Amino acid sequence: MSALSFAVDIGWGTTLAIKTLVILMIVPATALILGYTFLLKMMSHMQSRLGPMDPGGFHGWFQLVGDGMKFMQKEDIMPAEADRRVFAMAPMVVVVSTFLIFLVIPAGPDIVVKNLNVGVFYALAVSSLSVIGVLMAGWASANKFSLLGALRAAAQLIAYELPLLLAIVGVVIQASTMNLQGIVGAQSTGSIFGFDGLGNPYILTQFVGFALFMIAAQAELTQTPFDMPVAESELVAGYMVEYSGFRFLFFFIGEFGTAFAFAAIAATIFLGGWALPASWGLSVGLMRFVGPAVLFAKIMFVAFLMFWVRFTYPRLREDQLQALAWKVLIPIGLLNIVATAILKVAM
Amino acid sequence: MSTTNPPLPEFDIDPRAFRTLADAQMGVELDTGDMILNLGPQHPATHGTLRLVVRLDGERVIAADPVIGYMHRGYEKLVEFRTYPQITTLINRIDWLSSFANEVPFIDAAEKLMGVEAPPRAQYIRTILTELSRISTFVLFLGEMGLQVGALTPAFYGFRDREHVVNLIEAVTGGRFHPNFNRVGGLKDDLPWGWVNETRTVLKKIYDACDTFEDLVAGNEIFHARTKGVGIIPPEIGAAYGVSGSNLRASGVDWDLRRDGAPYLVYRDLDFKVWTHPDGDSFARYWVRLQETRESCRMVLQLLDALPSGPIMAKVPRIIKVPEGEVWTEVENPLGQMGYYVFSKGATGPFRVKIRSASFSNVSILPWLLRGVFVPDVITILASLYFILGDIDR
Amino acid sequence: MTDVTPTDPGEPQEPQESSTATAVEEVAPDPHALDDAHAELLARFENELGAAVLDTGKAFGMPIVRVQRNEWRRAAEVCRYTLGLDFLSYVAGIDWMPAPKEGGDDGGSDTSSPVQPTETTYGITGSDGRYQVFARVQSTHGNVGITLKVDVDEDALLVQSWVPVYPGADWHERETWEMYGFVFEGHPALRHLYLPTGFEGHPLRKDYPLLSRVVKPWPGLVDVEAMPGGDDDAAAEPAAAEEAS
Amino acid sequence: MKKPKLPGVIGGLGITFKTMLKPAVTVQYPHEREDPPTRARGVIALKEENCTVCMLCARSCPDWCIYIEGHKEKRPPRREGGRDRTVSVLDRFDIDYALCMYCGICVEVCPFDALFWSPEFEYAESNIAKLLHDKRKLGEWMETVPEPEPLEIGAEVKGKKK
Repeated sequence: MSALSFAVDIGWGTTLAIKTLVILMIVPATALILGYTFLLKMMSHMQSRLGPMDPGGFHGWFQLVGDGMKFMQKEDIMPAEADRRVFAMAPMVVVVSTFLIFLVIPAGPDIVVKNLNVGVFYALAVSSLSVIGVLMAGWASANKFSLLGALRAAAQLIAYELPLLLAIVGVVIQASTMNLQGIVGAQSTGSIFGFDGLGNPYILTQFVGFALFMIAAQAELTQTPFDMPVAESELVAGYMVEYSGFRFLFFFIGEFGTAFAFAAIAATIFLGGWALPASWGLSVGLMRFVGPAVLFAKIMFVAFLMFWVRFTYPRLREDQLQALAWKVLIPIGLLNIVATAILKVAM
Repeated sequence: MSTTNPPLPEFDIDPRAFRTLADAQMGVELDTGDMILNLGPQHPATHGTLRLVVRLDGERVIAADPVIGYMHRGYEKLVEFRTYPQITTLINRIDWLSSFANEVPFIDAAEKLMGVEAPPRAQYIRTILTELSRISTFVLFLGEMGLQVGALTPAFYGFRDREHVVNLIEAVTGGRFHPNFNRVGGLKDDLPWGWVNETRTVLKKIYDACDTFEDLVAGNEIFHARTKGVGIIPPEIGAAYGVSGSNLRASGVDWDLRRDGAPYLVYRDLDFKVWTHPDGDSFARYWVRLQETRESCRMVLQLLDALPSGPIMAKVPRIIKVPEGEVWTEVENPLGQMGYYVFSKGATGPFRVKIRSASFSNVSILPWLLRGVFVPDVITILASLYFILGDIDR
Repeated sequence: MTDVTPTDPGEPQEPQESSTATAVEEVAPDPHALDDAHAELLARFENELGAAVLDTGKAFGMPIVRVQRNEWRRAAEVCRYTLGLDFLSYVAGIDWMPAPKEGGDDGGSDTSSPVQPTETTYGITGSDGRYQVFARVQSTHGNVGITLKVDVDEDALLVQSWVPVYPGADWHERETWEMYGFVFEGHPALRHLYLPTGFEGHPLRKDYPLLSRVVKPWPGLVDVEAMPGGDDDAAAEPAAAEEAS
Repeated sequence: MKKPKLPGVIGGLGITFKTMLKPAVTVQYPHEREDPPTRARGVIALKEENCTVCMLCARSCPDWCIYIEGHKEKRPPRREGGRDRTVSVLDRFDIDYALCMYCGICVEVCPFDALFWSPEFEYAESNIAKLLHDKRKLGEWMETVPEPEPLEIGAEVKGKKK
């Protein structure tokens, strides 16, 4: 708890205040970074165009910040027959789940808001909160398109909770702990058949789990090829149709914040999180500074994979999506757990 | 993994009979009310202002009723108040993507009535420009279909590669979208310097673009899952509804007016393959248009090699008076069969012109085609039929 | 069956000045000749329908047949099921009456639009009234096609609908109904296709004015002002006046 | 050279990655310019000396967007001793570009070659009334009219008057 008290001894309350302030700033900042690098620049270069160049001078870095301000001063329209309170609450619920995920993600040896023993379990449980927010948004906007979008989103998010969890169970068995710091430690100290120069990132041994997790995360974030709820060419903007101004900004931050959160979970669990292999012998003090940078690099790599898929593939139909989840991903997930368990015992 | 469409009942048009099938299909005893959903007229999937009133049972369509007329400019009335040169400026606005191809049949009709024959060089340039506008329309379609099914990137590739072709057309005619380059008896001007070599390099780019679309979209398993078995048009029902062009060839009908119909322009001296596909589903329509783009590239190369020299305008009086008579000319436009039935009474303008546009009939099959289909498949079918609103509404 | 090529009754008033461009008709082979496939199709059609065929003609290699009013649907059935013409190209209407001059007879109001001859002439296979419905059906394999015409009684405006034979005719007939006012018996739902629901009047009829041109004065109307009080001789009438007709 | 057929799902990723590395095709308009081909129909320019107010362009314009007013004047005879010539002088020659559809019938129908095409296209206005270009403005466009470009080999070169 007193981890952050370098020179001066600050009380319990202030550390908590600092931590919440950091989290409150991180989520919009990560949404901006992710949105800018991938949605604006990478996507445009993949489509042989330049993307924003003018705003902010160098390569249009100010574009998303400008967008954010634009949304803030835009008029916040609420449809006449909308269910006012539920309509207003919906974006909050969606964004809250993003903030909660960041509580458990470790960025350094002792840089974590709350090092829960059931870290992974908590993160995934909280991430499914957004389903309720999406349903509230879809229902409250009294618009046929948003209703369709919300129902699709509900079916999809629930269907993909299972593969998400099953992908993690393999890792938990191998690391024999659910505490995220523990998993990071296990990966950095572990070794593959005696060679421990690279530690034991679970992406190597748990590759099936990693693929499963990435597919399920893509579906959780309603990104192509699973973006039926927000299918631009069918439902225009799915459950976000009736939102504008500040509330739409919440949805935007929610979307990219969750993308960053899921990338963070994937990086922590499969790529060894903030730690570099123990055999490289870096001191804890140094890791306190290098840790976040390493974590950020790994997150950007995982996010690159996610957005790369998003800008290349067409979209599946929901019945195919459900069939994929129940008939393909979940069986593979179970097999993966059985295999890991057997190997765990045999080793 | 791809679930095919439910077995469609033998052809009939009573949605009431279909309702029981939908319920039995879903095995839902409780009688849920239907939802009427308005797709359009402002909707990203309708290429313009087509409104589709759809009655849904859950996500499944029970009955679809297209409402058109938002873009109706009343061409057949306007045409009766204009002279022949003024009409060519109007009709290339019907199917504005392949606008040069609209002018050709009308000018052909006027020339037949007047007994005038455009010189061979003009015929060759007309065929080249028609095939170029076909390439530009199809390249846009290849990208656009990806967008409707969810992939953002192909649409940008489509527009990027189409830009070269549109620049070529602008270099010759002066207009990117509305060339207005045809005159009764020939063309307004000749090709600018260096145009032929420029066209050869552009055709090389289009050829590579087709390979990109082949890998990125046609080869993609998710695209297969979304389009295979979706919106199957049986050949005889397609013909009965007047569906023409690539949509009918995708249902296995080997019929192309460039080869089969009355000879027009120089298609008789070209050897080209008419591509068909047995399935008749959305994927077949995409695949056929992809092959036809490549075929058009080969045809333009043949035309460029055999381009004769000589005048581009026949001897035609300054004020065109077309003698009395009737004529019907039909051509293979990128969207399908386009035809003009021109009634002339010897004045400087036609007495009446019936404009048969391809998309009008292609879209008229929608009420039959969309029964028992999911909402996302409605968008796939709309995209695969590839209609242009100006063509539907005239 | 009188094989008549389009000759309008009586010469139009001003002699048709033979402009140099029209190739000499006689030397070239008759452009309207039917190739054998179409001729054989026309023959088969005639013996199928027998008395129902009122008149046949040909235009640029395309057979045209005018059938009796009560045989219209049977003609369609013959075409689709016996002759194998499975592709419906279109169904449309025509109003043969010449349009009345806009803005009364003072003329000269708008000389940019063509001046149609004033007396009523009918097309190749003639017509017994002002209105006619014409349609075209083709075969997707034999690449032959035929155009059928039928007269519409001016006061009853009734035509048999083709929808039971060719379902594609549904929209075409709805368009012809709203543009000309012909009622198609047997059509499932005759309602507006292009025009808004409350639209009265039938735009494609010749006597329906093109409003956009009535409202705005024609910019070509103004002429060069004569010299103020000068001795401009009457002959200096602006050359443009008679050239445009 | 049929390369081994990667499953489309993987092949697609390859394409987007390769395109990401290739330079983009965007032309950043205000800074970089891509000038239109010489024949592009951007705006119509008027050469006032050639115009004899014969009204042909105004009459044959399908959109009715050319407004002309002229009057007659006496002019000294070309050769001495000849009769005074009455000449039509142009007072007003407006083209309303809000209505014009750039079909080019007026440029073609003008018997005295007073109207020319210019590829100039940057004359957008914030107020639609300013799209009615008067005689003076149409004269200004004359400098932007390019020389007619040479024709392709095999084309029959007929005299091209400027």
